[in-house]
Amino acid sequence: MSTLHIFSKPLSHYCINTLENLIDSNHAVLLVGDACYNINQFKQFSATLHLLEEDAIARAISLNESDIHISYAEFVGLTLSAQNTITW
Amino acid sequence: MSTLHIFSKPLSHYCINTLENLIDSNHAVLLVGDACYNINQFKQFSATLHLLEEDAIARAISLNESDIHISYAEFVGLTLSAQNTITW
Amino acid sequence: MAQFVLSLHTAPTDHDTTQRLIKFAEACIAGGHTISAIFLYQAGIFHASNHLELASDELPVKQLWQELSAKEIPLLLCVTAAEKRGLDTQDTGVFTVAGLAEFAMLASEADKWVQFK
Amino acid sequence: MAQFVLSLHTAPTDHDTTQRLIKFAEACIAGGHTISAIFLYQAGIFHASNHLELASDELPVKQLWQELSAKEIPLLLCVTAAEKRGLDTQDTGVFTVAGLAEFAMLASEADKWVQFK
Amino acid sequence: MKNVLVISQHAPFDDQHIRESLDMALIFAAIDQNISWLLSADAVLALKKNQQPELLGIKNYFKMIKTLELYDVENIYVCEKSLMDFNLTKENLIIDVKVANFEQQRALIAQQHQVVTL
Amino acid sequence: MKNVLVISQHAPFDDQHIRESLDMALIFAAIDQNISWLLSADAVLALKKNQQPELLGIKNYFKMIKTLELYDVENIYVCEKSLMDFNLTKENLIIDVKVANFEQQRALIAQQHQVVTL
Repeated sequence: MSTLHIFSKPLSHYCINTLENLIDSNHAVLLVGDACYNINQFKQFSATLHLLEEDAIARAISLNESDIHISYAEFVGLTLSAQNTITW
Repeated sequence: MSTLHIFSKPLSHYCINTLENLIDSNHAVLLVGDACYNINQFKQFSATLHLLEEDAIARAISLNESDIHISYAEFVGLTLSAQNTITW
Repeated sequence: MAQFVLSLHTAPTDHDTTQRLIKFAEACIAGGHTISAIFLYQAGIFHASNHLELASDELPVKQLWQELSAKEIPLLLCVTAAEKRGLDTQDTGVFTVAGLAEFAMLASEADKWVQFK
Repeated sequence: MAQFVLSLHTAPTDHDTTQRLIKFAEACIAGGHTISAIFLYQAGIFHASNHLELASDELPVKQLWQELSAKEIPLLLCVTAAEKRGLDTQDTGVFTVAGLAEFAMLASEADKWVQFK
Repeated sequence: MKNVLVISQHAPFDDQHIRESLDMALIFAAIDQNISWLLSADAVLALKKNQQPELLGIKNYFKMIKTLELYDVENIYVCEKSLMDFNLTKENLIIDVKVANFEQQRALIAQQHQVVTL
Repeated sequence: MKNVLVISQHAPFDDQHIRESLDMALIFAAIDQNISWLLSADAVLALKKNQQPELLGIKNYFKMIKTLELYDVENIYVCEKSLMDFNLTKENLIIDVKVANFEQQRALIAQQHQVVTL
């Protein structure tokens, strides 16, 4: 059980220099909303990123095989399998 | 006549990598509100920074000789002597 | 089956966050889970305004809340956050005025608290 | 002597920005300048709410606006910004409901436009 | 006639920042001022092609951006560095824009009577 | 009893972020939960000594922060790096806090049932 980190804005929105050190490599990272635009910005946090598929498609984001595209049912599942959830 | 740039938050609040290149060294920079806490963060923009004195004092910021402490009357004067004003 | 509380921190002008919270809530219910409260906090309290006027091609914010309310999900808003922001707390539509303590109780009894912003 | 327009973009919960705009406006007047409008835009429109309830040791936001209004500074708010945020535009106290065009005219006639946020 | 510049830096669906920037640009054009719009940082994403917010139930305001030309708002500038940051080129955008490096952006600002960030 | 963590990252007078964080911490203490508060980035400035917002007409909410101990909110953590960024030390702060490096902050997060950012 680890933490699920949720981001909804591009990375520039966040206090990156304090944030990057709070995310463990075994934590799950989920990008929703405008955070989906540039997935690469968040690669430093975790090799595997979860993307809310619906939000990514609406933004014309090409889905990459190395990322995990999830539905709302899976979003609910991610929060349940995590110890806790942080929406940054 | 140049631009007056006004900041009211600590630097982490801003899109620094696009912003720093928009401020010319001959532009005036004014720190108000929470931007007064760490004057050094803004030194990269201009060697001389203007501080709204009232805001700095309320935040227990020690006034430095290299910075210019201004009153509200002088704040009005700065906007008048500038070609234009940008509140970031 | 799990018990959720959800909190919404963005104003009704943030249509993107609004639709996401609502779809998440629907997915919780569809998955057989319980939502003990959706709580409006910070700028989120403006969702309880009865003066939202949106064009017909905008996200139908008011209607979406009515649909969630019909599913018997408790919709609460923080009275302190509302008063200092100038919301009329006498007229909050499908939302119920609550204290922060009431929400904190629900949050501490819930399995999961998910914030939307 | 110069002609100013000021715009306020933060909600009344941002007491720090509020007091700064008001002191700047007072300094303009004291310096013999004219303010053709203080315009509420974005979250600033909530300053025109008649339901702000603040404790007596908080910044007296409502009173400060009344004082500025008494100095005959036109206090305007953007109707479009207000409607989509859920402000009751029938009851805006010392503020006058205006269109964005009206403000843009004043801004283009003014010598200086200073934003507060 | 005044030179007025709107600067946007927020992401496309971050509250109403881009939509209110667009409103401001259109209004100044309507009253015959010399309006320019500079999109920088995350705001450049608002010009990305093929987006369909209606799939989320959200109004497709990108269609309104396309009408800027009809209203004679021709001075639309995009920060070159920000485009690169998001791997975008002029060809990926829904409207014809002027791609501006920092020097050009500074020159643009220097020409303005009023500058507003939204 | 649940472990609940409030994380604050905003500057002291940026809207009501810190005040609402404080309210949240106090409420969870009042209903006997195991509450912790982590101040990081610009939020550490809210603990700086000798500030007098009443000079600006603004309520001095820092006095309320000092009452946290009375209400048994003892787990107040401050990000070590953020303190250094603002040239502050424990001695410059209005209350007794636990200065936490990143590893300690990660351990703190790992212990929580609920985490809220305000």
